Amino acid sequence: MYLSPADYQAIWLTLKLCSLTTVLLLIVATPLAWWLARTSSKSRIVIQAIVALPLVLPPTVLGFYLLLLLGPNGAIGSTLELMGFSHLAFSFSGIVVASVCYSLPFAVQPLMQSFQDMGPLPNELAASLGAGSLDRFFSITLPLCRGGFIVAATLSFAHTLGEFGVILMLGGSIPGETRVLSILIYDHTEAMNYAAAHTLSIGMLVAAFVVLSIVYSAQRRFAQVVA
Amino acid sequence: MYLSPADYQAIWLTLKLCSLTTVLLLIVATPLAWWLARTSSKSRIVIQAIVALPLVLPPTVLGFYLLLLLGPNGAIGSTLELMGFSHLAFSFSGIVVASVCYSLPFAVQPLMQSFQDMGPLPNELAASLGAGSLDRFFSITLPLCRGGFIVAATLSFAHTLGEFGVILMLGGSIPGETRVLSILIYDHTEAMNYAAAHTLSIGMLVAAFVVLSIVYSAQRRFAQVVA
Amino acid sequence: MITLQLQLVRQHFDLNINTTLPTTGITAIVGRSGCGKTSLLRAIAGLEPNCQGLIQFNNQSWLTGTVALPVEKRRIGMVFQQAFLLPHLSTEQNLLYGFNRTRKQQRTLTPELIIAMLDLKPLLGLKQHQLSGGQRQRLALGRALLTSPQLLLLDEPFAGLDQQSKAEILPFLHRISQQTKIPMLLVSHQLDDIVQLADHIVLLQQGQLVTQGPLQQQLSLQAFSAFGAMSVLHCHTATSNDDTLLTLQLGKQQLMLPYQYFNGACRLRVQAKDVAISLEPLVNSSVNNQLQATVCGFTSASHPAESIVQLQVEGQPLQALVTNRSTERLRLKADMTVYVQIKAVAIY
Amino acid sequence: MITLQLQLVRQHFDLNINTTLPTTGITAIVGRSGCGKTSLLRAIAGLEPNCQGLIQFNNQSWLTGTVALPVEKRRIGMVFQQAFLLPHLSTEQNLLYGFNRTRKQQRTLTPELIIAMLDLKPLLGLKQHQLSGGQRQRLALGRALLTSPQLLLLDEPFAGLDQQSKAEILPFLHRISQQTKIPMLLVSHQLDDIVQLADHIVLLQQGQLVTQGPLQQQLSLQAFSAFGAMSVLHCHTATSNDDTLLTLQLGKQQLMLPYQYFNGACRLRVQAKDVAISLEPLVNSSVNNQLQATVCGFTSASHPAESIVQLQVEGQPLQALVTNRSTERLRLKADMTVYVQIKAVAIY
Amino acid sequence: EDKLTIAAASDLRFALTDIVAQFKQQHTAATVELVFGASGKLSSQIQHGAPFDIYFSADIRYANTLADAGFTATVPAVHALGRLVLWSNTAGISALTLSDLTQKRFKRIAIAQPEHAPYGLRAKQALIKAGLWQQLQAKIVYGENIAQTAQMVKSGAADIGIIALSLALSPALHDKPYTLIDETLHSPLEQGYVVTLHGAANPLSKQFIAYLQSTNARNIMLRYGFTEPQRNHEERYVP
Ligand SMILES: Nc1ncnc2c1ncn2[C@@H]1O[C@H](COP(=O)(O)OP(=O)(O)OP(=O)(O)O)[C@@H](O)[C@H]1O
Ligand SMILES: Nc1ncnc2c1ncn2[C@@H]1O[C@H](COP(=O)(O)OP(=O)(O)OP(=O)(O)O)[C@@H](O)[C@H]1O
Ligand code: MOO
Ligand SMILES: [Mg+2]
Ligand SMILES: [Mg+2]
Repeated sequence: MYLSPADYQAIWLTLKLCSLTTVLLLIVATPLAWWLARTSSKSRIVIQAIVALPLVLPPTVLGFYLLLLLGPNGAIGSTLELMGFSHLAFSFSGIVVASVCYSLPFAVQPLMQSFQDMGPLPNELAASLGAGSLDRFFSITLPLCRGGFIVAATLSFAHTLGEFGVILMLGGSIPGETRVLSILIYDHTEAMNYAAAHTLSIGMLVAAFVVLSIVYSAQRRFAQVVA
Repeated sequence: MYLSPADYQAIWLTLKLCSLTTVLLLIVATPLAWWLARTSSKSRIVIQAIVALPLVLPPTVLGFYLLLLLGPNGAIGSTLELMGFSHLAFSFSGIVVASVCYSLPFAVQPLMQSFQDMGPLPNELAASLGAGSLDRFFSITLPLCRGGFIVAATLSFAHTLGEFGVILMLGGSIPGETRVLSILIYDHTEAMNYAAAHTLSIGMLVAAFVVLSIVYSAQRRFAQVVA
Repeated sequence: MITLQLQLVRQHFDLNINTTLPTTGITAIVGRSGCGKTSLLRAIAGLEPNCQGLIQFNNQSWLTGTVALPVEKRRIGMVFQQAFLLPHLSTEQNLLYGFNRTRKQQRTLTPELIIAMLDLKPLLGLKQHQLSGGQRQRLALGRALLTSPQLLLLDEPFAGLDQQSKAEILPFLHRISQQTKIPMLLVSHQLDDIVQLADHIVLLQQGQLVTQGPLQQQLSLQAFSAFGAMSVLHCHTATSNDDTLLTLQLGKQQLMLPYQYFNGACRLRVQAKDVAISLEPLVNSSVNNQLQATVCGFTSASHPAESIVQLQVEGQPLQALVTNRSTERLRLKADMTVYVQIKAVAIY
Repeated sequence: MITLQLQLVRQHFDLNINTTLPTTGITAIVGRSGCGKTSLLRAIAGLEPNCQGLIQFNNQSWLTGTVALPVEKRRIGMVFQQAFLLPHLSTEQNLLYGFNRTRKQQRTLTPELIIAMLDLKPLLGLKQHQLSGGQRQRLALGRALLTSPQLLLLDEPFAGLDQQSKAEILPFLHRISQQTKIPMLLVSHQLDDIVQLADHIVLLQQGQLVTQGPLQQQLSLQAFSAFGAMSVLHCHTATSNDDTLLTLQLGKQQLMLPYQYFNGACRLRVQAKDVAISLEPLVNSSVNNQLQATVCGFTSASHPAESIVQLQVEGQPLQALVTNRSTERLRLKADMTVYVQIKAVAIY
Repeated sequence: EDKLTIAAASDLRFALTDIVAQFKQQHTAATVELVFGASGKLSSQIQHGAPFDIYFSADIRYANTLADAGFTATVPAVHALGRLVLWSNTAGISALTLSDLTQKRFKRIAIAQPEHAPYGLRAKQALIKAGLWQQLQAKIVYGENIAQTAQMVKSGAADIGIIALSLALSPALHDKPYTLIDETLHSPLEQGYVVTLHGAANPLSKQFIAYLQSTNARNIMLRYGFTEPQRNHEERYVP
């Protein structure tokens, strides 16, 4: 099966987008999820609902508002232009921002769940054994919630990989910049270039299956250690 | 703000699709997640990876293959036609099937996680107190994993609500049949019919926020009972 | 009768039990930490799917080969090692979970009775997180009892209890056992509790049964000396003209104890270290209880300077722990008639 | 010295402690289930964020008002009520978790020592799910000790242990306490353990402190009678010509006990029920240990037919539980000189 | 950088691809990126800052709107006319008329979304004019743009569709016959292009537009069924 340079470009772009988004998401979502899991503040419900919004909004709504916000006339886009940067619509940075918003609940939800499930005891114990809060995060929370982090990371990566509507609206299908695999496959089907669509789709299917199998068997091995 | 009859039609259709999909998903996902959480069989990894595939595949790939599969020339579509039914492409039943496939991992993952987190003890205890397996499911597993079920249901509903790519390819935007809100909003924005797009989008935003706030405050009250 | 022919194979541990346990009274299961007590209880309950062999409870077959009767069909009551309450149920719902699943005609214990006896009333209004370890344990015990089980499995049910709570529950368990005739398997590390409650004792070691039998006989075995030598004397109350002291008839002899509430048959637990021997009856001593006994023999004690004198009082075995020095000084020999002073007993 | 002025308000429970505890030796905290023992320990550890007031540990301020020193800065060792192992770490990593986080110059206990003394070697290769409750408890204890803490908080550390394991660990804890001078707060329901280990005792009731003070004095208080009256006698080993019996010097009098391994100061726990009184020294009895004592007074016992005779032996308090019948028969009165027969003691 | 980004209506998918290939033989250093979509969608994207240099619309009116809103550097120009056809992958349709669409065998009729795809709007106009619109409503499925519409028919999921002639003549579809739809049933499909503000500074914009006038390019357009516009226009380049 033959892949064109455009296909390779889209694959590379997609991996770049997904990895960057996942990393950013874990950085953003971890403290947020921790706060949500531990706080007894009333504002929790509001914040949690806001975080979960992208989950319930169709990508077209999200894409629509992000386009308005990040574009040259939007609050963020125009501010950036004033500061001498270019606006974010139809750019790689733009779809990174969109992906982070779009997949945020997919990172926050599993992390929050696993922080809650862990309960306070492990951290209390570790503190009593002299571990400071950063130490506790890395020696207790991270490994104990490894399942949660794995799920959060896979879901973030995957949800970004499967992102289509938002990028369709905000990305503009620019090769090398915003034409990710999901858009390219759509494009191939429109061009009735079924061979290319099949090749890429089957490639993604196989790759996806292999990655998922690895993740799950790793998770399983981990689960066995813990049980 | 004014909503056209077409808008109302799309809202009703979307709610119907999401509710039906969620119900079907919970029915399908519960036994699957239970098996995945409890089994020590090697095939677990493969099944888990297959279940998770829609998570990693772009909606365009899924939509493409479902179109080929459910259409009159596809394996399922042609079988249905032979049996005297019509094929599923461009029909409500078709997008229900697509939604169930598309959101399956969003129902299975949280359920499995919560079944695992529950551990065997509650069910062992209940069995020792005379509860049979069905009784245990309703009196122990369901309430103890209520968080998991709520998350699974919200995620399924939401992910179906936010479904766009698959329906774009498989649905054909038929009013009252497959033109769900996400498609309608897309059509409005691309037609630069911004007023209508805004009305629907803000409506969805507010509705989403209200629903999520209710869910999370309910979950919270539940969490307090449990803690 | 519970007939057991169990094999349970784990990575670093094999449980291998071939025995028959009585289904009357309380059978204690003792043994060091990790010897398989919990595993045995779980196997009997049906919670160990890998368990193979045979479990026959009276005329019911619970396990044949690998075909197992489901846990919920065995009608057992179980108190797990770490009192576990169902977190989504209120304290009261927890208590009644099993009761509500017990057929009306099979209910022999009522919530009112159990609540009164385990002093659960003040707990019922509380949320779970407000319960302390001991309170949870009491609740778990009550919950298991309320299924009116045909077999009660108790895995260290007193582990988290303070002495006072324990002192309130133990006699209650004893009464439950006597009145309901529910057989119980009781895992406990406290020989005190066991001697007080158990009729039968099973000793495990590394997944194997070492010895089992009626408590009174087993106690004189070397195997149990680690727990501290002791004896159990069966007697019954006698009429007395002192209403503050209880007079007990032990064969032809009498004992007087500061208890009031007993009537009928009872048992005395006498630790070997609480028994002194004299050649003549003592006068001018605060010791009330002196019994005539016959020396049967001597066995070694855990300390080389001491030995255990095996005695017979009215046909029942009694052990006394004395220093070798005293044995020599008194020139104790088999078949000698001596007087034993029993300083302390526990009566059950 | 730990100065405590604590308020901890919960929905159905208030903890209110105003006292000063010693930072030498072992301080036992006792009280009924739910009285707040665990809460007090957690408050001292810094694990109760809602706790208000003052905690002063020697010259360190741990809590002033609502400003609290973080848990990890307090250098405490804690064994939680339900031995909790970090599930993602191996047995060995669990053991060393705190040790690795202790500065080299602050390490006073080594893993080798702790492993040997708690017999942890056979556990280190095992997976966590292969550990029984008692084994976990031993590990948790070792882990806390290995932080070389300035204060050790033990919440029922022996709850899941069999007698034998306990018998191995208790003297070890005692030695740790004596050698390292790490002060310990020990919650336990077993007065046995407490008497063996504690120098100081604190009694809680419904979140309030009832009484606290040195063990020997506190034991004669009515408040502790629920645990069974007992006394502690301090003595020291004397030279003897019998190498199987230990001769102890108690003031001018001597006791002989079947122990070999003690040297120097030691304490005897004597339960009141193990003490008999006679007007003359006994002969022809297996009882070895008779001491001359003076009657100081009488207090009531838990049973109306009995009373506790308060005695002085070489200036130390000693309690004897005798029936009123005997008191009358022997015509015991204050200031009378009597002979006490001590049938059983525990030596620590 | 020698890079030209062209946004073009989906009916140009094959024609423009061929033209660009030819263009690149002359401008070997140039990179030309093609982005296809519904005309309405592309114009909306340009309004929101999409970095397209040239915009090809299937309906000149979208380009005009852009020009009026000040997003363009040139005056929109019509360069060809498009045609609607009936096409099916399954039925032999050479002799069909629009009214045959009412036949039972056509369960699903695909057209493009009238709201943002000119071919969709023209199809709707034609059906209205033919008096069939109300009757056929229940059978009609909508493609996001005309290429997706064609793909729906090609895959067989829709039994028949009203698509662009330029697509019916494309390699993917040309093996099946088509039926032209009467031009008079709808307003003309004036294919228009315009250089955007973004593309104004790009010398390749001008070169490509110049190349569009070449015979080579015109021939390619003709091959895909486009016709020359009736009224010639002047290019007014505003730098
Ligand atoms: N997390 C909590 N939130 C609210 N109340 C609690 C919590 N933990 C315990 N309590 C309540 O505080 C009181 C004291 O509990 P605590 O655990 O300190 O008792 P304890 O003396 O340790 O009992 P035990 O001997 O059973 O362990 C109890 O009445 C209990 O109901
Ligand atoms: N789930 C398990 N999987 C594998 N091995 C186990 C499991 N649970 C216990 N074991 C092992 O089986 C042996 C017996 O454990 P068990 O819990 O029956 O001991 P126990 O006698 O109840 O001890 P304790 O008095 O400490 O509760 C132990 O050596 C333990 O390591
Ligand atoms: O603008 Mo189009 O070519 O009708 O999809
Ligand atoms: Mg056990
Ligand atoms: Mg406690």
